[in-house]
Amino acid sequence: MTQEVLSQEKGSDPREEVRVGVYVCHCGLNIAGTINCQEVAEFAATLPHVVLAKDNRYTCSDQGQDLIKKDIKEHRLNRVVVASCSPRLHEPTFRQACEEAGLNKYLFEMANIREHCSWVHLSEKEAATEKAKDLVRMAVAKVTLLQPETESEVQIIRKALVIGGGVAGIQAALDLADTGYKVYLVEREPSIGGRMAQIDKTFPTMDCSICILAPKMSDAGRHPNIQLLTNSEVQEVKGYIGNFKVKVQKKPRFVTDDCSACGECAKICPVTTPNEFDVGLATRHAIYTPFAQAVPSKYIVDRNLCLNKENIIVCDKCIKACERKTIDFNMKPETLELDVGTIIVATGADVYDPTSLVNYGYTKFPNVITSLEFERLINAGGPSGGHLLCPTDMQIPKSVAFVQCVGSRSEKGRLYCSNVCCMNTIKDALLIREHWPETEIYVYYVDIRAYGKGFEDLYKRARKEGVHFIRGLPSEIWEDRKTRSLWLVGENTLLREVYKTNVDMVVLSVGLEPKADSEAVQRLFTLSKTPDGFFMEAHPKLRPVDAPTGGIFLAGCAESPKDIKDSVTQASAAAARANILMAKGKVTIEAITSKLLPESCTGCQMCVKVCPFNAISVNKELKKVNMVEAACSGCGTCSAECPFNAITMRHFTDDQILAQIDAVTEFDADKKIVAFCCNWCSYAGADFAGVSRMQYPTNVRVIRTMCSGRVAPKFVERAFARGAAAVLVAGCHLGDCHYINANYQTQKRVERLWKKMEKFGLEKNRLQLAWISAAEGERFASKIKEIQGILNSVSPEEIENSKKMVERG
Amino acid sequence: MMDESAHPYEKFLRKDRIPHIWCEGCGNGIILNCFARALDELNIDLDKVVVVSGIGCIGRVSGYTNTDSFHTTHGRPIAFATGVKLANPELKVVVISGDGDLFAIGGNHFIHAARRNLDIQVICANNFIYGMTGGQSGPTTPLDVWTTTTPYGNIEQAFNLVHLAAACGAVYTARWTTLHTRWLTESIKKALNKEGFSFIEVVSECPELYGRYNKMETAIKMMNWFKEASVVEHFSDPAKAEITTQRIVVGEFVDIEKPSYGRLLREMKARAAEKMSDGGG
Amino acid sequence: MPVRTWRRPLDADKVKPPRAEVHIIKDRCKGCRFCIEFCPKDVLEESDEINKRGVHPPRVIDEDRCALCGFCSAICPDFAIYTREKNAKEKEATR
Amino acid sequence: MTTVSVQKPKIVRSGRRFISGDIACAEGALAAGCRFFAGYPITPATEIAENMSRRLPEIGGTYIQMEDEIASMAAVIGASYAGVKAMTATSGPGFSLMQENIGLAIMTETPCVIVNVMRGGPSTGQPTMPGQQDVMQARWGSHGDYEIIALAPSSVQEMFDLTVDAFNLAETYRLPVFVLADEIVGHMWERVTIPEVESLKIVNRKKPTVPPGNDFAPFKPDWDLVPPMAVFGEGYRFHATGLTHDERGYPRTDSAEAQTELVQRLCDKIRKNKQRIVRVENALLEDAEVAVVAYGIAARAALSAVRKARAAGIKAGLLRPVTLWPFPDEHVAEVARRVRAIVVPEMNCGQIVREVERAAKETPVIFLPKLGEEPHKPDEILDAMRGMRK
Repeated sequence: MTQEVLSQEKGSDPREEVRVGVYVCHCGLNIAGTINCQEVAEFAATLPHVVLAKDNRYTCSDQGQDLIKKDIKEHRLNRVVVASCSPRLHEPTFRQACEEAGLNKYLFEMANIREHCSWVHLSEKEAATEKAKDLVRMAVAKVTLLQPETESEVQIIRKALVIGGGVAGIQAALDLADTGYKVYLVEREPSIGGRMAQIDKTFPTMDCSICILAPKMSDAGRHPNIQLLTNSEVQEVKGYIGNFKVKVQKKPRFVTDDCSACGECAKICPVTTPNEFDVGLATRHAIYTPFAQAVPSKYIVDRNLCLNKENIIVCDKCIKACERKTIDFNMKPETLELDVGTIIVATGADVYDPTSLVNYGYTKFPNVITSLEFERLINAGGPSGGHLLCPTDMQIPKSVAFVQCVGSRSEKGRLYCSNVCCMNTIKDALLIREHWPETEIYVYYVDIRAYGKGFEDLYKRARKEGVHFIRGLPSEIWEDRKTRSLWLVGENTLLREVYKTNVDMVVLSVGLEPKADSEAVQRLFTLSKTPDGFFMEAHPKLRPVDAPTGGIFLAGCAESPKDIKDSVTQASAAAARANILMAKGKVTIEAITSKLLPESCTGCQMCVKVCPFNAISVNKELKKVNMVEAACSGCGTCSAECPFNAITMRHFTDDQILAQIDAVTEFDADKKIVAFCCNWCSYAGADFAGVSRMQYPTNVRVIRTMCSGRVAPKFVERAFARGAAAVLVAGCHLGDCHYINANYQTQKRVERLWKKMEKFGLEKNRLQLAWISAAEGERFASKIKEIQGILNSVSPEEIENSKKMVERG
Repeated sequence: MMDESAHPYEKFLRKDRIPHIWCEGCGNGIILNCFARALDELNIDLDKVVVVSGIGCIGRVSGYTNTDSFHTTHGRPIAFATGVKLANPELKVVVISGDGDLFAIGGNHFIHAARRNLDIQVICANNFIYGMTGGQSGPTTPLDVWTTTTPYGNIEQAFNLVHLAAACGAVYTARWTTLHTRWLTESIKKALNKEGFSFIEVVSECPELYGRYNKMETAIKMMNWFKEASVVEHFSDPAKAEITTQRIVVGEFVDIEKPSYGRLLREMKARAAEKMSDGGG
Repeated sequence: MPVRTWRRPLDADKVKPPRAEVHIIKDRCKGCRFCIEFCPKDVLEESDEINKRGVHPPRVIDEDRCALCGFCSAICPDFAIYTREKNAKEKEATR
Repeated sequence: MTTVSVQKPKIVRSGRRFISGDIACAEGALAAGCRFFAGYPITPATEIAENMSRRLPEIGGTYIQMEDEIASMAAVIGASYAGVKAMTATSGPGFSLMQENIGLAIMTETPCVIVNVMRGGPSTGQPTMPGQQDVMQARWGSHGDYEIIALAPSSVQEMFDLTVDAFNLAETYRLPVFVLADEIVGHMWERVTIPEVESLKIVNRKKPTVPPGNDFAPFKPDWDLVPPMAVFGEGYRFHATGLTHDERGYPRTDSAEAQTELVQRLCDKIRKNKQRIVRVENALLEDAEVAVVAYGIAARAALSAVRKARAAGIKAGLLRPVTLWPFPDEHVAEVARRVRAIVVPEMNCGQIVREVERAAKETPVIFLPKLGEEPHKPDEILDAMRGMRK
């Protein structure tokens, strides 16, 4: 939107009087059930600059929005406040409404009286209503100071990066490539294919997994728009939506692309190790290809296993065996720098390792296998040529027991349901039936979850075909020394009787868990995690494939355990979302960036030191700094750092935040907790507490900043000066900051304040610092309770002293 | 277990001459070993191989190979080899000699044979010193090191042999250490099949007279020096491949095609013969 | 794909690498220890016997460890050691 | 063996031809079967190289100009070991550079021919002027003890004939053989008769009689003290070295016996065959009272001096050593017994004269030195003879 247009906008003229309209939303009974919305509206009407205040059932509804638009026109409103849910949910909605009514969308503010009030104080109606008033007061105080802003536009690079070459990654890459975008598909393993390549058959349709995957793999392999980067890992991600700079390290294969995969090299390779792809059931050599259908179809040398260490070739058998002379032990890792506009994270999941569940005897008893091992055993291309063999005697088992929920839905493993194990077991049971009808099959389960299309039929079929389903997991499994057969003991919870069954083979139906290194991936892409450890979506309902960071999307089991169909669905969805950005070719960035006031800048360079994005540089001759707005991501830590108030943060100016603080502390300051919460983690965490209806004391007032790094010491001091009982500064966990490392500045500043408080003999625990992730609603709630506990011991004198501290500086 | 004749490379050696005179851990033995292996893998007719050597420890090598062989005067093996090769082009003539022999007293012959692109293979055992005479400094002695004639540290710049060879026009040039036996063997094989002048420098350990005086008392220590210091950089700029005590760049540096002296000589003879049969001349 | 590889692979017998014979020609050894130092499988150690050259030739610790890479013979300056596939001779004969 | 190619037509341009000594030398080499020439330009021998560079390729031989005379000599030895008759041609300075490898040729018993077209020395001296100053260098030039063969042509015809002989001797006795010409003989143009190849006596080195195998010893001599010569590429896989060696060619650096056995044989194979090797030419010696002993170009002036003397009534005669080495001392001694005195004109300050004096015992020897542009004038020699009367 150009400057000219803007100047006609309402509120753009500083001389014109401020006219605020306030709308209090009932949200059905979500809010109105606890808060007296009418009372809040009436209260709002009494606030300065407020020309009208209304309450209605659903402000977010079309009527609700139309009302706002109408009022803006009729009552010449130039500021709007909506008191309803979290801005993280509906701010965009209302901003758009304002814009449609010709009001600059940055002249809109929300009061979060649902997640932060009605839902978390269900039983304290009055207190909640009072709190709601405070929240509205704060919103109005801020909105009157808001300024119209222009959003800057950034170009979106029309290239995509897909991390992870499992079926999800492959699908996403193919979709984007077919749309016409250049796609980099990065896979850590030597071949794409992922888990699906290991599986024998897929449920519920029972088609051969590799048969349907292989064509997709080779499509991805030879697609002109896809650059396959196998045996590669992302090392560094810089930049922002539309303009990511990604460093990918391509680890050496030690075999050139001329490899024809003839396999002569592996034949004579003198060293062997259990093959990961066959879960250790088969052997591979130091030079190998993970599996027959691998893409790219090239061999690779495992240098950890190979006899040739360092730069000395001890063994040259493979080199000699290779007719095309493709083996080159001198290959070095290369680092590629990719510029991409969008990123799809499809890093997948790990399979739960049941070794720790000692009562099941995995790794103690050879005939206890995992469901993944089962897949390899039953697979015609597997180590046993598709014959389900008991490892001890290499005979077809006469009886097989499946044990469900191994590592899932249990304190011992993971708390969540792994989603695929029930159907997988049913499928496996039917496979045994099909091949060896004589074999008895028992399935020990807690619940059978056959929720998907065609699942129930499959379940019924299994029952019809005589698979025994026993409700109640075995408490223990042990081996018969002589026969090597296995005993399962447990309670049949339906018949309320103890069972003791003897079988030849036990299959542990293991669950899925987050990749061991998902922490690293999380940091690289500044993602968040849900409590189960999988990556968190921007919104569980409305933006289920977007990551919180703009331009990054999630697909497959990295987001949560899911079956192939769901993975592919989500992959296509993620691709479609990325496509939207790239098709547009540009995106407008929220006008929440730092602005330099050159006249006040002394060139002290404090800001330069703290900026995580190197957006600030020094101008030697002017003795001032320069700010590159495009590079600024808007954490505002520079503004917090500047001793001369020479940097303001658009839409989160000092004045605006101070106004909110003053609003909080206007009445009963000595009973209130002023909480500064960062938009990405802590504020979201508080929202999550609301969504989960976690109850906590009503006297907390949350002030939202984009990053905890924005919280300047003077804010805290102002709160104390105004007699606030306590102050909470909350941000993302160290290392998870959405602005790389800005929250380390937060920590420094708070520590400095603590020292100061100590100097003045103040209760320094009245200032709290907490790292609360978006998933940690519980943590937020308990933190408030904790502070409440502290407050009970805070005396009026203490509070007076703290006022003085600020006066004395 | 003790069946000597069973050693796979026995047939490449003059059995009655083994054990050789070289010291414990001397790299010359490894070079001979790699050479034997190369002959074995190419299975060349040993009757058509001539090994020519000069003076110095490695000069004795010609006495150990089970081929026709000649142990010439100091510095002259390449000149001698020139005569052999031109007189009977069917023969594979390989010169194996030391850095002092080939590049000090024999430097002139080396550069001209390379310039002519004469069809011979030159393998240089570079041990940085004159071993046979007791460890004096030579044309490849690195700066600062101690030898019996540089008691205050060597103040002469060393030859960068691969650079020299490349500059003189060798069509194949490689450098390895005696620890890189596999690569060395491959290079020797390449060289043997190459038309024209090929040169392979083998950085070779002399624990007795180089190592001992430069803080590497044992052959193992020298080998570990090779291990730490060597970096494989195929076809990197030979000019930047000087050997220092910290860094030994190894690899293939040159592998080009260029009409060899032998080929041009054949063609010239043909022209001359024709002219004569036309009754000219 | 990190997996817990605790099982003996089912095809362990099929892909078992050939067994090696390590031959040491003791009296040729000059005791440089290259074969001992650079054996990737640590098959060799210094023996305590003294050969006719007055040095300790290497001795095989465990022949079955040998991967037949042949580096010992490749790096031996004295042609004093070599490896051979067990029963290689017979194989030759039968071929 | 490439020498069979001698039988091919047109290789030798037989008949009467008017050519220079250097050309005649080259033609003689080709006639003798020489098929390899390695050299380095030097006055006054250059024309030999030039001629070889033109003629050898025509008949399948190889000419190469090496980087110096050291290399030339080494290459000649190499070629000879590869079974090809090889030669080089040079003059004083180059001859000096060749000495070390001449020693190698002697030690490794390498048949080859070195032509030294002598010029004025020492050092660079007078490149375009004649001299006979390298006679002793030819005998003793390389270090160590050995016997050698050197021939001294005194005409263009002899440049042809003696070059052929040089190759035959080299092949017979397995050693380097010198042709000690001089600038005048080399540059002089004369009519020569080049015989039909068939009429030429060509000697090729003895081949081993045993097949390749363990009982072959490359340096085991026959009755004539000369070992048969295997060459590279024939399958004998033998070793040769400049070190003192045994019959198998293996170094024997620590044994007095080996040293004695080898070095003594190297000398004896010449000494014991001296009668077969030595050649002289006599003129009017039968009744001579005064004898002139001269070789090379000096011998031509000496001959006319002798004729003049006879005309003047002096009974003079000429003894011309064709082989300077081994020196024909018996011949000199025999003449010395019959004559009153011996005159020795040489283009140097006295080299062969020492050998003459040694052989002549009491018989007085008058030495006529000569340095620079011209050889002796017949009258100078005549005067010397006149001084011998009364």
